[in-house]
Amino acid sequence: MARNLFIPITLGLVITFLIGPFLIIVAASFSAGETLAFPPQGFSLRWIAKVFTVESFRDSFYMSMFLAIGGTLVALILGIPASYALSRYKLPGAETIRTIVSAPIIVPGIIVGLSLLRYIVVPFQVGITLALFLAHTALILPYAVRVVSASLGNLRSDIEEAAVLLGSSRLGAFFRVVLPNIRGGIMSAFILGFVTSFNQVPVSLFLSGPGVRTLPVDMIAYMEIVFDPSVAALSALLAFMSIGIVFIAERFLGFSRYV
Amino acid sequence: MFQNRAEALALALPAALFAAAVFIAPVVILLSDGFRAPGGGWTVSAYTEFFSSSLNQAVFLRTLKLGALVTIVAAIIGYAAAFAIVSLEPGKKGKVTGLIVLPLMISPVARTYAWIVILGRTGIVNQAFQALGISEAPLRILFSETAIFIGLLQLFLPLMIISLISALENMPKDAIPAARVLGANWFQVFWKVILPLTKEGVVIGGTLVFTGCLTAYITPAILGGSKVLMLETLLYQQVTVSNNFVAASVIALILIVMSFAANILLKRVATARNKTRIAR
Amino acid sequence: QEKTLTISVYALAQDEYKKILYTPFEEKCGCKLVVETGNSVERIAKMDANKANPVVDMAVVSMADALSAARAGLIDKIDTSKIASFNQLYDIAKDPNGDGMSVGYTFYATSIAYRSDKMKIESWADLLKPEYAAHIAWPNVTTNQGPPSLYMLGQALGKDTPDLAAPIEAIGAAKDDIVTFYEKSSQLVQLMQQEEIWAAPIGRFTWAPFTKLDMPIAWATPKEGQTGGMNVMIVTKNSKNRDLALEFMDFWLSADTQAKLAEARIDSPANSEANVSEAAANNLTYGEETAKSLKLIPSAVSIDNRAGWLKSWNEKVGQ
Amino acid sequence: MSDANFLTLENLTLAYGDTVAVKDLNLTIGKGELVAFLGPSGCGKTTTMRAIAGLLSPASGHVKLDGADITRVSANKRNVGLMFQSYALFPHLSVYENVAFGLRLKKTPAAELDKRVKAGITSVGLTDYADRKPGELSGGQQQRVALARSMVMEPKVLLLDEPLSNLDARLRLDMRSELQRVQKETGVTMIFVTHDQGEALSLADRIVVMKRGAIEQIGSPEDIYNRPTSAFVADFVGFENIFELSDGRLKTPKGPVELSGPVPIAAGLAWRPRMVTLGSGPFQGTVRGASFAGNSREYLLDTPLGPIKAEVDAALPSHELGAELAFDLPVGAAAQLRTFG
Amino acid sequence: MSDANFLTLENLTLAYGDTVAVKDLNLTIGKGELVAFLGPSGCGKTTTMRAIAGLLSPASGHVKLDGADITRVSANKRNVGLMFQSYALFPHLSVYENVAFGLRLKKTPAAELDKRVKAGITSVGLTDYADRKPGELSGGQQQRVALARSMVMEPKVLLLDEPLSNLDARLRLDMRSELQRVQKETGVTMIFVTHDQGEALSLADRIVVMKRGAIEQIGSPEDIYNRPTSAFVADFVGFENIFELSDGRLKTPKGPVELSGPVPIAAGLAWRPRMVTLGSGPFQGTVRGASFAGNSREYLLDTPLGPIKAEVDAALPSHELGAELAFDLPVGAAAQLRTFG
Ligand SMILES: Nc1ncnc2c1ncn2[C@@H]1O[C@H](COP(=O)(O)OP(=O)(O)OP(=O)(O)O)[C@@H](O)[C@H]1O
Ligand SMILES: Nc1ncnc2c1ncn2[C@@H]1O[C@H](COP(=O)(O)OP(=O)(O)OP(=O)(O)O)[C@@H](O)[C@H]1O
Ligand SMILES: [Mg+2]
Ligand SMILES: [Mg+2]
Repeated sequence: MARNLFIPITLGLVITFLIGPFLIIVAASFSAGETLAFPPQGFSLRWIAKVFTVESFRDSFYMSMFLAIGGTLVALILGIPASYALSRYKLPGAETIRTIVSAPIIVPGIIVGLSLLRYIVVPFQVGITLALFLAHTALILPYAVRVVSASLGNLRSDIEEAAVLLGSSRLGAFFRVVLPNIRGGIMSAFILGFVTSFNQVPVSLFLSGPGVRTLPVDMIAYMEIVFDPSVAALSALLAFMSIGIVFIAERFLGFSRYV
Repeated sequence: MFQNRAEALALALPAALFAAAVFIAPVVILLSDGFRAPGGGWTVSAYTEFFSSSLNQAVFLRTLKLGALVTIVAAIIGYAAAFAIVSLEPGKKGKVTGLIVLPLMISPVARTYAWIVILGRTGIVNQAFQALGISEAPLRILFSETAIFIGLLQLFLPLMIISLISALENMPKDAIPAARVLGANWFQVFWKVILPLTKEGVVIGGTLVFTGCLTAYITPAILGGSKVLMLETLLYQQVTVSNNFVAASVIALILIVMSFAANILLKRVATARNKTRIAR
Repeated sequence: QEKTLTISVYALAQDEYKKILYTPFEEKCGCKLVVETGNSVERIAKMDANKANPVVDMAVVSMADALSAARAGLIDKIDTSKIASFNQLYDIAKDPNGDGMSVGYTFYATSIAYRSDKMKIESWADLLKPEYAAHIAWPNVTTNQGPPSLYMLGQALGKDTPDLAAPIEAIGAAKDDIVTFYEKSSQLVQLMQQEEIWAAPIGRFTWAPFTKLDMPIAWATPKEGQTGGMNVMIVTKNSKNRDLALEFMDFWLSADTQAKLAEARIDSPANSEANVSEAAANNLTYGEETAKSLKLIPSAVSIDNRAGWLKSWNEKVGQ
Repeated sequence: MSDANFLTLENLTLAYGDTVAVKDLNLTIGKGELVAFLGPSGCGKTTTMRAIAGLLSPASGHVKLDGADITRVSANKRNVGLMFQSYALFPHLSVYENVAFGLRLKKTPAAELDKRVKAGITSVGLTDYADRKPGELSGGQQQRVALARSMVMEPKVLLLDEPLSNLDARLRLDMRSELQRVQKETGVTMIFVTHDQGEALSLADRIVVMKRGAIEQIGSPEDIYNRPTSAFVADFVGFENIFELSDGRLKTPKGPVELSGPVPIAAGLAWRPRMVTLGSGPFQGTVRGASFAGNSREYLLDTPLGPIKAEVDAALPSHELGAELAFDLPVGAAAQLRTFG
Repeated sequence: MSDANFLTLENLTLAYGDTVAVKDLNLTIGKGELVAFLGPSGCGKTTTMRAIAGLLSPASGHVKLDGADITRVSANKRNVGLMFQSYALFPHLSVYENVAFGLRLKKTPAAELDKRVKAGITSVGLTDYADRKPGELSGGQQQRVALARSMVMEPKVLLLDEPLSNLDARLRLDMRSELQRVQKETGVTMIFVTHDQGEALSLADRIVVMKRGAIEQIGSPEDIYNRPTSAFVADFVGFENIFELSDGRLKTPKGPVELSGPVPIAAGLAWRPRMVTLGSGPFQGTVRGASFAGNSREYLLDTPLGPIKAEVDAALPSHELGAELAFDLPVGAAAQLRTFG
């Protein structure tokens, strides 16, 4: 039937489009050639091996992971309650609050980096790492609030009342019946937040300091002059790692007891 | 159960205060530079000046056009994909979502290089076109607006899909069947039921994509061969070449206003169909 | 308490720098080296923001950026008497901007890499020949190679005004033919390999990868000569570790360090006594003669005209 | 095709994944007929309706409407209305817009649309609530919005899944006459699910009794209520005293029992409590329970035939628990069951 | 406090924003009592239940339970169970886990929990469905899960909002006895909303009739059904022939009419169709409509008093449309209304 074909065809096309470049990257990671090419020229693991020998990538990788995971978690911790309040209560000024927390996505990153440097880091003598962390958290916050709101908005609220009547506290009801039903939203927020932070370049440009660099900034610097397949290899490794993280997050948010 | 205002504020304020303190305050201070008159006082002359240049006008319009185009196409494809994903069984759903997420982790620079391979004169696309007899000579896709469009779409489509998945997931189960039996074709079901019920998702997704397009720098620069100026390019030039942060803040505010307007417009579009129109 | 020196450098090749420069220096001075990386504009912006309470003691930037930092009052005169190897430097490196506020530590040539089987390059203007234009990439004006290449094109066209009006005009006229105006030199290898382009003006420091391609690619020596750039060292105003910074600069400029950096194919030496193997020299811009022959745009010209170049470039090319 | 087989279900099998909900169902409904679906919870009533509406494609079999095979016609082109058991109101639309939804899609001229929507809203008594969103309505009000929404469309076939279950008796009566009025005016073919005996009796031309995804009996309301043909239907429509027959005698836990009078040839006999003669007769029982139900009193008797339920007029004198009573199961009044089990 | 005022609602006013749904309501319910809320759709039954459960804080007034003022006690600490009209099942949990939800929170030992949950599921006839998610159940099955979920908790007060509306008559009877069994075993105080007269009559100790957010009458089922004290209640419980009295005479559209026999002092009189004597009496009417309803036949008569509805045993010979019939409205049978309007 038409409907049954719709799903595989749509997904096939979309995934091909999205994954196509990724496949080129993966192919290049295993190629023996000096540039990206398709089909790849020969097979070798040297580019993958090279990734692990670049020392500066390692430090900035840890920094980026810390920012992406830590920032996303803090943003979710701040953002989920906010989206809950925004979608469940009739709050005066709800629109204002929504605008404030969503603002960070619409400001060009380079401006964010510069203004934080000038008006937070310098006057308050805030350490660069902390500043980066604050900036990344603020950048992820809109995803946390908006994406989670999107799921909450369609979730009927009587199930929460039912949970409370069955003896759950408000908080308990949230964890037991709201969270499992908005898992998709939280996962989405997590993914979007993580990726945004992990790929963030412009903000981090200005908020890098002596000894503190993020991986994408490092990669861009590296690619400024040479683009050998080691960058492709690094990208591919990161992508696979991200799948792992998504998988872990899914588990973590999965409440497997209930499913 | 949801009547307690203090409770609601207690939940919402931490996030709002956080964003206001570490984000909005410094950005607003920086942006206010664009309104400072040289001798003290305030002025919008920087803005009138910006828009008096025909180059800037053209860049502004082009940026707007490309952003809108990518956003609209992303929304259309995004809905189809998200809808398809949501109707998969749970196990598959996770795997397909994983595939959608995968490309997000690739550095935008690396991705544009991959597009060079794909779209180049000897690239896969041209080979396919020639093999299929669609074109005889290799087409010049690379270093054009088309290339930028493709690159941006691939860059931001996942954001749209992911935002929509979460909105679609909790849609009331019978809403679509109800619209179907009331005579709505799929287009109408989408426009009158799915869109308004997933408003939040498409607004966030649309804003992400649109803003992403406005502030993308590397993809237009590389895939467009720097022949196609965008606002963000001008902003970067002001910062990295001219060191003119005031001019940069002017462009930044224009970009912010554009994003904000897009956000409002998206909300409007998603709600427009549902105004109660009771003839009294 | 261990002394700490904070330096600000380009992001490239940090692993090698660490091995050749940072770690040996730390051992020598018994101090700790903290390294900030980034491109020169951002780093200067940060220095500007922190000027009341400087974080960075010493930085390496481009010649022109050094001049603008000097004009902005961010840096101090360098007490060259404390740099033992100063006198071994090529003359052009000793005080590139003529204000005593910077010392060159490396330079590079910019010329044209081209497919010798497809074309013949004798002049910068050859790139714009109708039969070639559709096969070249030209550096965008915002890149480091942009203005020098335009400068040389201007010389080739015989109209070398500082505003670069003529060469920009010429590029603008050929803009539809020219394949791309590149942002990142790294993409050129890819384009060359895919035969999207046959030629492009590049800095010598990106030359190595081209030689590894399975193609006849040559380094042009146009009749107008080569252009290029120089990177310099500067010392932050109000730095609390002035002496340590000078000690570090001396170490970096020493013939030994410079030779090692050259052998690692990172920086061309500015120290005339640094001896380099032929293989390494081939990949770098080596030797006093070369150094003297490079036609560099004076920093002042560059700074004063940057905004103007950008504006006319945008109008002619970006439309 | 004639009006007699306006809507035909042929060998319809419906499944959710691997769960078969309806198996090999055949049914023919005439134009303008009012048919009630009756059956225990989970027997497949809703499922069948979804298939008629086109929301569920059959695993096998066909749906034919007005002479055309519509099995593969999509839901929006069938001109079949469905009121959902769960209402399925659009949460983002006001009552007015919910009701207007289908008409707007049909591009009904504004004036006519407004007239019909308002008439629809008024007919379900929600005039004052036109601007509310569904979330701000009581359960019964929501149900009425759903009813109005499906009725204003005037489809060829109107499927109503428990349309009145959340309404009070009074309102239910009003809605019933409203349905009858609409039916008379538009001649729409209507299938409805109801659990209310009165509703089925007073509205339906025919009743279809379903059991575990199959049809058990089809007949007029009188047939179904007075002449159930199987023990299942008898039990379902409120016969309490149901016995299997063997060799013309009732099978009881304590052995076969002879009835007074000639016994028909059937698999079983069934009596409603009301059909049991109390106070006289060949049998004897002890009152074990008694309950009052408005106009009548119901007694539970312990008898040699097993427990017997009898109902008598409330006006008659009542019996104490433990009292010994004579009673009869008159053969003439009994429903004759063709199948038992 | 005594068991007689176990649950007290004092001057309760409930509002949704500016919409006042319940106004100044007073009600006292004894321990172990089974009370039915009756009233037209939208009169505030659900709203009142939500307030008792603690889901809605009153605009003013108090809720007292077991001697303590619980107006400000949060819903999860009240030990009040509520079965939602909309079921409110947890979509992500299986039937088993839905039912077990509350017990898990109470840290019920595993073995006991399993026993109680299984017993609960079995009692509503869903043994085979324990592993399904709510989305894979029919409407009636979902309703039963909701019922089981609220019952296994054995709260102090159990509020059931239309618990059986989506069940067939047969199952409804079973569920009714199940409710009675639970009530007897645990002595729980129960308030339920129903639109089914039989349900209210057979289950309730007392019935509370509500009208637009206020209580109209409280009484035993017999009181409510036989002795409504207002025209509203009379109409609501199925009296069809309701007349205002003035000076001992019936007010009719065609002027006052004298009744045979002494007339009591009241604001009005009302007769059920069944109370109308057909075939003899001082009045005359023409048959305008007739309908069959199982055991009885209902006639609509055109009379000088206005339209009159009369019901007679189906066993009696039937009358044709247009026939002229004598009838009487016996004063002795009439319900005497204290208020009219
Ligand atoms: N969330 C709400 N916002 C505004 N008004 C509401 C809301 N919920 C209910 N109401 C209104 O309050 C009144 C009482 O509603 P309630 O749900 O208590 O009625 P009910 O007696 O349960 O009716 P039903 O039998 O139809 O379920 C109704 O008029 C209804 O429209
Ligand atoms: N989405 C589903 N997935 C799996 N099984 C389902 C689904 N929906 C319904 N069923 C099953 O199919 C059978 C028929 O369901 P249906 O909804 O047709 O019953 P129904 O006759 O309408 O019952 P009710 O009177 O309770 O509404 C039931 O046993 C039910 O559990
Ligand atoms: Mg059903
Ligand atoms: Mg209700």
